[in-house]
Amino acid sequence: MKRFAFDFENELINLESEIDRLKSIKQLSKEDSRKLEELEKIYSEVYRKTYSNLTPWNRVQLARHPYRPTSLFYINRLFKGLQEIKADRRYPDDLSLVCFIGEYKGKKTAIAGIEKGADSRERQKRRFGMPLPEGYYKFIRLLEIAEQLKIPVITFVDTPGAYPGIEAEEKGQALAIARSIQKMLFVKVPTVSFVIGEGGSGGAIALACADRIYVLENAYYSVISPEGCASILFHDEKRAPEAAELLKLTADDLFKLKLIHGIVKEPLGSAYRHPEETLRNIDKTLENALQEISSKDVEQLLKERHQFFINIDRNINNLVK
Amino acid sequence: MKRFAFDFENELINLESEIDRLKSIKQLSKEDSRKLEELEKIYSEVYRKTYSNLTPWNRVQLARHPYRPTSLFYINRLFKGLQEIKADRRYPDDLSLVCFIGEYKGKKTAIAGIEKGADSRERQKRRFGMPLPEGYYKFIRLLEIAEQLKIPVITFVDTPGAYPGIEAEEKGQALAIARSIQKMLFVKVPTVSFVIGEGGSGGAIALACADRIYVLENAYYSVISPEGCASILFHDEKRAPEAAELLKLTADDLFKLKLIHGIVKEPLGSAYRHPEETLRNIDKTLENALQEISSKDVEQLLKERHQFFINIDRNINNLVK
Amino acid sequence: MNDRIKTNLKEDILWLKCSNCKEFIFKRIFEENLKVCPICGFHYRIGAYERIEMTFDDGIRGFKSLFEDIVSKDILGFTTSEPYSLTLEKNREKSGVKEAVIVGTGKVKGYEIAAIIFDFNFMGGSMGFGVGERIIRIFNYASQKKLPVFAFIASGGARMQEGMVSLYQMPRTIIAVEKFKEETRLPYVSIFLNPTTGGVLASFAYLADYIAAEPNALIGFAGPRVIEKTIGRKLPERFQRSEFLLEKGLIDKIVRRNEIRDFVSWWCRS
Amino acid sequence: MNDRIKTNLKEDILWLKCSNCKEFIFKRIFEENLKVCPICGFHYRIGAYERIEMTFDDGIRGFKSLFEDIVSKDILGFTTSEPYSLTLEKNREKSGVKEAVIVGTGKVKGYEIAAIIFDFNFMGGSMGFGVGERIIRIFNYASQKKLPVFAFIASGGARMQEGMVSLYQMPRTIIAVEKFKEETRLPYVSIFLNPTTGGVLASFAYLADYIAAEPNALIGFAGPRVIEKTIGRKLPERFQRSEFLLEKGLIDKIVRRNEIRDFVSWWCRS
Ligand SMILES: [Zn+2]
Ligand SMILES: [Zn+2]
Repeated sequence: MKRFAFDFENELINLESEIDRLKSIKQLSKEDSRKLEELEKIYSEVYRKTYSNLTPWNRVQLARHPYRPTSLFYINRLFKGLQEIKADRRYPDDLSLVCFIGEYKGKKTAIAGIEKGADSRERQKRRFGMPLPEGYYKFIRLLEIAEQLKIPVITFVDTPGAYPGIEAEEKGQALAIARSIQKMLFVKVPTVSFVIGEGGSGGAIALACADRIYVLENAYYSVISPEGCASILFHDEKRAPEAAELLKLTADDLFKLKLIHGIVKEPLGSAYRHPEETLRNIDKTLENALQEISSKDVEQLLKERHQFFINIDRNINNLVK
Repeated sequence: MKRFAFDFENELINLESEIDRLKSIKQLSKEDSRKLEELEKIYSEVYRKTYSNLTPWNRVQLARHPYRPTSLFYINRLFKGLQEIKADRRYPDDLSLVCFIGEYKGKKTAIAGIEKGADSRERQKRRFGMPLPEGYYKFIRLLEIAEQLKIPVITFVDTPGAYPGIEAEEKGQALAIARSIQKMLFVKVPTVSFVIGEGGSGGAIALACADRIYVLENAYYSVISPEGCASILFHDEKRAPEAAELLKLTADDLFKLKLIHGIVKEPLGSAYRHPEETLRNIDKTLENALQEISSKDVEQLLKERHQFFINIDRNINNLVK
Repeated sequence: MNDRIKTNLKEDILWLKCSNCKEFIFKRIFEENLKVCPICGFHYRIGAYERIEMTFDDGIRGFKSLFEDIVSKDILGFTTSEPYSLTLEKNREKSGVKEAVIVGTGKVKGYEIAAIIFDFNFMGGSMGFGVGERIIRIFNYASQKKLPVFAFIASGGARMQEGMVSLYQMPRTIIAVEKFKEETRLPYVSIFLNPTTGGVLASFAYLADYIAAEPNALIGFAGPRVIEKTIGRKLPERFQRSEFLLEKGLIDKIVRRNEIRDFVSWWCRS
Repeated sequence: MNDRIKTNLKEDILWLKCSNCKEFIFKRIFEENLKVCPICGFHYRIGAYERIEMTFDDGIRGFKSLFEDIVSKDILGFTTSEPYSLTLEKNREKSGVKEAVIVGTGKVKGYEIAAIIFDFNFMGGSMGFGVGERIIRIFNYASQKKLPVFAFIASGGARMQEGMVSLYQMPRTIIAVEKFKEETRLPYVSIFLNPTTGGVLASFAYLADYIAAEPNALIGFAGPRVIEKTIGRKLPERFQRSEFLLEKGLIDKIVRRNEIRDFVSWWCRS
C-alpha cells in the first residue's frame, strides 16, 4: 500500500518505501545491502531538506495531514479523569465539537475541542470537524459550567470551518458563532486556545478568543481557506498555494502581526511524525500560560483579554508604513 | 344554532334563546307579548342566581369558556404599537406563546401571553394554548430584552398546561420550564402576571413568578387539572367538580392562602359576557401594581420577589392549626 | 418494560425471578449487586435509605440526616376517603421515611457532600411543602458549609394534596439553587432515577451543572399516559428512557448504580 | 431570483424593466418608491448614501458621518494583479464611499439615532479593519451620547485582503456591542439587507436586541454556493431568504423599505 504523501514529501516517502522494502528482505544481496546503506545516508539529508523552508502552502498541507494528531489525541493525554459534557440540551449531541471537565496537573479544567476524527468512520461521524450550531451552544454551556466552578477553559481548534449545510443554516449557524465568541470574550475564568491543525475562519474563532492564543508551527489560522481565496481572486482553486502566501496564515506570520500570543514548535517533520514531542510542547506552553493568567483577578483578566483584540490597531499602524 | 352553555348556565341560556326568538318575531301575538314581558322579568333573577354562588368547578368551566377573552384580547387593547418578538432563534416560532414590546400608558413594556386562539382554526394553530419548549425559550429571550431596555414585563397566563407531546419531550420541556421560572425569578425589572383563564400547573407557573401575581375572579390556577386529580383520586374524571373543590384553585382561595397578590373582579356573568369591563379592571390593577413596584430599586425588588415565595411557610403555619 | 417491580421480596426465599429478563437470580447476589439484575442489568427501584446505605462510606451510619422535623401538613383540609394527614401517616409507616425526600450530609470516598435523596415509596416521591422546604434548607446548609450538592431524584412531580403550595415549590427550590450557585463555586449534580417526572424535573432537578441518570429510568415532563392521551397513539418503547434522553442531548451521562460512588467522588476532587 | 440587478441605470431612459417580474416600470415612480418595484415589490439594492437619503429626516443633509478618516490599509502587502491599496482606491471611486460602512448620527422622525450603514458596492460590504474600527467607534460614541444604534447590514463577510485582521473584527465588534449594552439601556436593532452573510452576520450584526430584514434578502452564515458544493445538490428557491428566516424563527420581522422610518422611530420612543 502506498503511503499518503503530499507533493512536497514525495521524494522522502519514496525513499522511505524503498528503505522499508530493502529492510524487509531477509537475505540481502551485496548490491542491495550497499544500496540500503547509501539510501540511509541520503535519507536524513532529504528529510531535513523536505521539512526545512516549508512554504505556507506546505504548512496548510501538513495542518490537514490525515495522520496529524487531532484534538482528542491531545485531550486524552493532557487531562485525567475526563467527564464528558454532552449536548446543549436542546438538540442531539454534535460530535464534531467535544466538551469535557477534566484534570490538568491535579486541577479541574474545562476542555473543548473541535474533533475531525482519527479514521474515516470517525471522520464521517464527526462531520470532518465542522460543527453545527448545537456544537457551539454546547461549548457555551461548558463555559457556563466553567464559570460556575471557577475553573480555566482550554480549547483545541482544528476545523475547516463551521458546517455549511441546510440544517446548520436553519438552526442559526451565524448566531451560534456570534454567541460563542461573545461568551468566550466575557467568560469570567482564564482561557487558553490552541490552533492545532486547521483554523478555518468563523468556525475556528468561535473557540479561539482566549486570554492566550497559540498556533502550532504547522497549523494555520485564516479568514478564508486558501482554495476559497484562490477561487475568488484567480477563479482557480489550484492557485491555493499563492493564496496561502498572501493570506499570512502561518503561526509565524500571525505572531509577527501580534494576532496570537505564541507559536508551539513542532519537531522537524511535523506533528504527524512526532506526536508525543508535539504533545510535550503543548503541555509546556499550557502550563506556562495558566501560570501567567491564573493568578490575575477576573476584572484584570477580562480587561486584558479585550485590550488584546481592541489594540490590534496600534500594532497595525506600526506595521503599515 | 344552539348557543354554547355549561350545565349550570342551561336555564339562563334557554331563557335567552326564548327571549331572542320572541324578539325576532315581527308582529307579536298578545300572548307572546305577555310571555316576553314575563320572561324578561324572571331573566334578571335567573341571571343573578346563576352567577352568584359559583362553585369552584363552575369557575373552572367559566375559565375555559370558549367565548372568554384570551390573552391577545387584553394585549391588543391595553398596549399600543405592539412589536412582536418572534421565536427563540433556534426553532420556528411557537404561536401558543406570544411576546411583544409595546407601550403601556406611554411607556415601553415587555408583554407575554399564552394564547389559546379565538376561533377553532386559531386554536389549532396555537395548540390550544399549550406551549412547546421553544415558546418558553422565546419568553426567556423577551425577559433578556426587557432587562437590556430596563422595561417592566407583563404576562398573561391562560393554558391547560405545557404541551404534553413527543416533540415537546424531545426538545426538553422540563428544562425549558425550569429555565423560564429561573429567569422570571431573577429578571432585573418589575414584573406583573395575570392568570386570566386557565392556570394549568407547570406550564402556567413558568410565566407567573412575578412581583405581583393576580388571578381573575373566574380564572383558576392549579397544581393539576381537576380531571387529572379526580382520575388519580377517584379513578373517575367525572368527579372533577369534587376535585376542583379540594384543590383550592380559585382566586379567592389562593388569595386567602396568600399565594397571590390580588383578585381581579369580573362583572356578574363573568368576563365572556363583559370583556370590556374586565379589561378595565385588569387595566386598573396593572396601573396600580406598576406604580407600586416601578420605583423600587432592583435589589429590593428581587429580595421582595424571592421572599414572597420563600415565606409561604409562615403563612402556612398560621393556617394549619 | 415494567416499572413497578416487586422489590420488597419475602425473606424466606433464596431465588428471585427478574421481572425484566424473566431469569431466576440468587437473592444474595441480587442484593450484593445493589439490586441490579446480574443477568440483564435492570436497575430495580430502591428506597432512600437503601440508596444511602450503598452510596456513603459507612452506609447509613455515615450519613447525617438533617431537617427531619420538616414535614408536610394538611394545609388545605384535603379529605377524600381519608384525610391527607392520614395518608401521610400511612406513607410514613409504609416507606419508613417521614417525607418523600431525605436530605443530609455524609462522606463518599472520603469527600464530604450534601445530598438530596428522594424516596419514591413515599407518595411517589411527590413534592409538597415538606420536600421543597427540606431542599431549600439543604442548599442553604451546603452553601454555609461549602459542600457540593448531589441530588438523587425519583419523583412523580408536585403533590396535589397541597394544591398550589406544591406548585410553588418549583420557584422556591429554584431560588435555593441559584443562591447556592451565587454563593459557592461548588458543583451541583443531579442523578435522575426511575422515574423522574413533572414539577421536580421541571425545577431544581434540571438546573444542576451536570446531569446523569441511571440506566432505563423514565424521565420526562409529562407522564407517558398523558402524552398518549394527547396524541392519540402509543409511544415508542424507548421513549423518555435515560438512553433516549442521552441520544436527544437532554442529559450528559448514564451511570450504572455501581459507578455512582466513583462518579460522585470525581466531582468532589479539587 | 436575481440578486445582482442593474441599479445604476442610464440617465436618459424613462422606463426600466424589472429584472424580477420583467414588467416595465416608469423610472420616476421606481425612484419615488425607494427603488422597490411598484409591481412585484422587489427591493433593489441601494448604496449607503441612498439609504441615508431615504431614512433620515433631512436625507443626507440631516446625517452627520463620523470617523471618516478611519479606513483600511494594506497591512499584509496583499498584491495580486493589483495591490490591495489600488483595489481600495478603485472601490472608493466606484462606490462614492471611502469604506464599506458609513457610521454617523442623524434624526429619524425627530429622534436622534446612531447608525451603521453598509455599502455593498464597496468590496461587497466586506469587513476589514476600517469597517470594524468604525463600528467600534460608533458604538462607543452612541454609548457616550446616549443614542440608540441601528445597523443596516449588507455584507459578504470578512475582507480576505486583510487576512486574520479581518476575522478579528468579529470579536472586536462584539466587545463594542457588549460595552454598549453594559453602559446603556438603549436599543440596538439590526436590519438585514440583501445580502448579509459570513463574518458580519456571525458577529455584531446578530447580537442586536431585535432583528428585522427587508423582504427577500439573502441571509446566511455560509453562501449558497458553498452549501451546494458541500451537500452536492441544488438548494430550494426560498432557502436563506428573509421569509425563510422568519419562518425558521431566526429573525423577528420583515420590514418593507417604506416602513423603515416608522420602524426605527418606534424603537426610539420612550
Ligand atoms: Zn434481569
Ligand atoms: Zn418587479
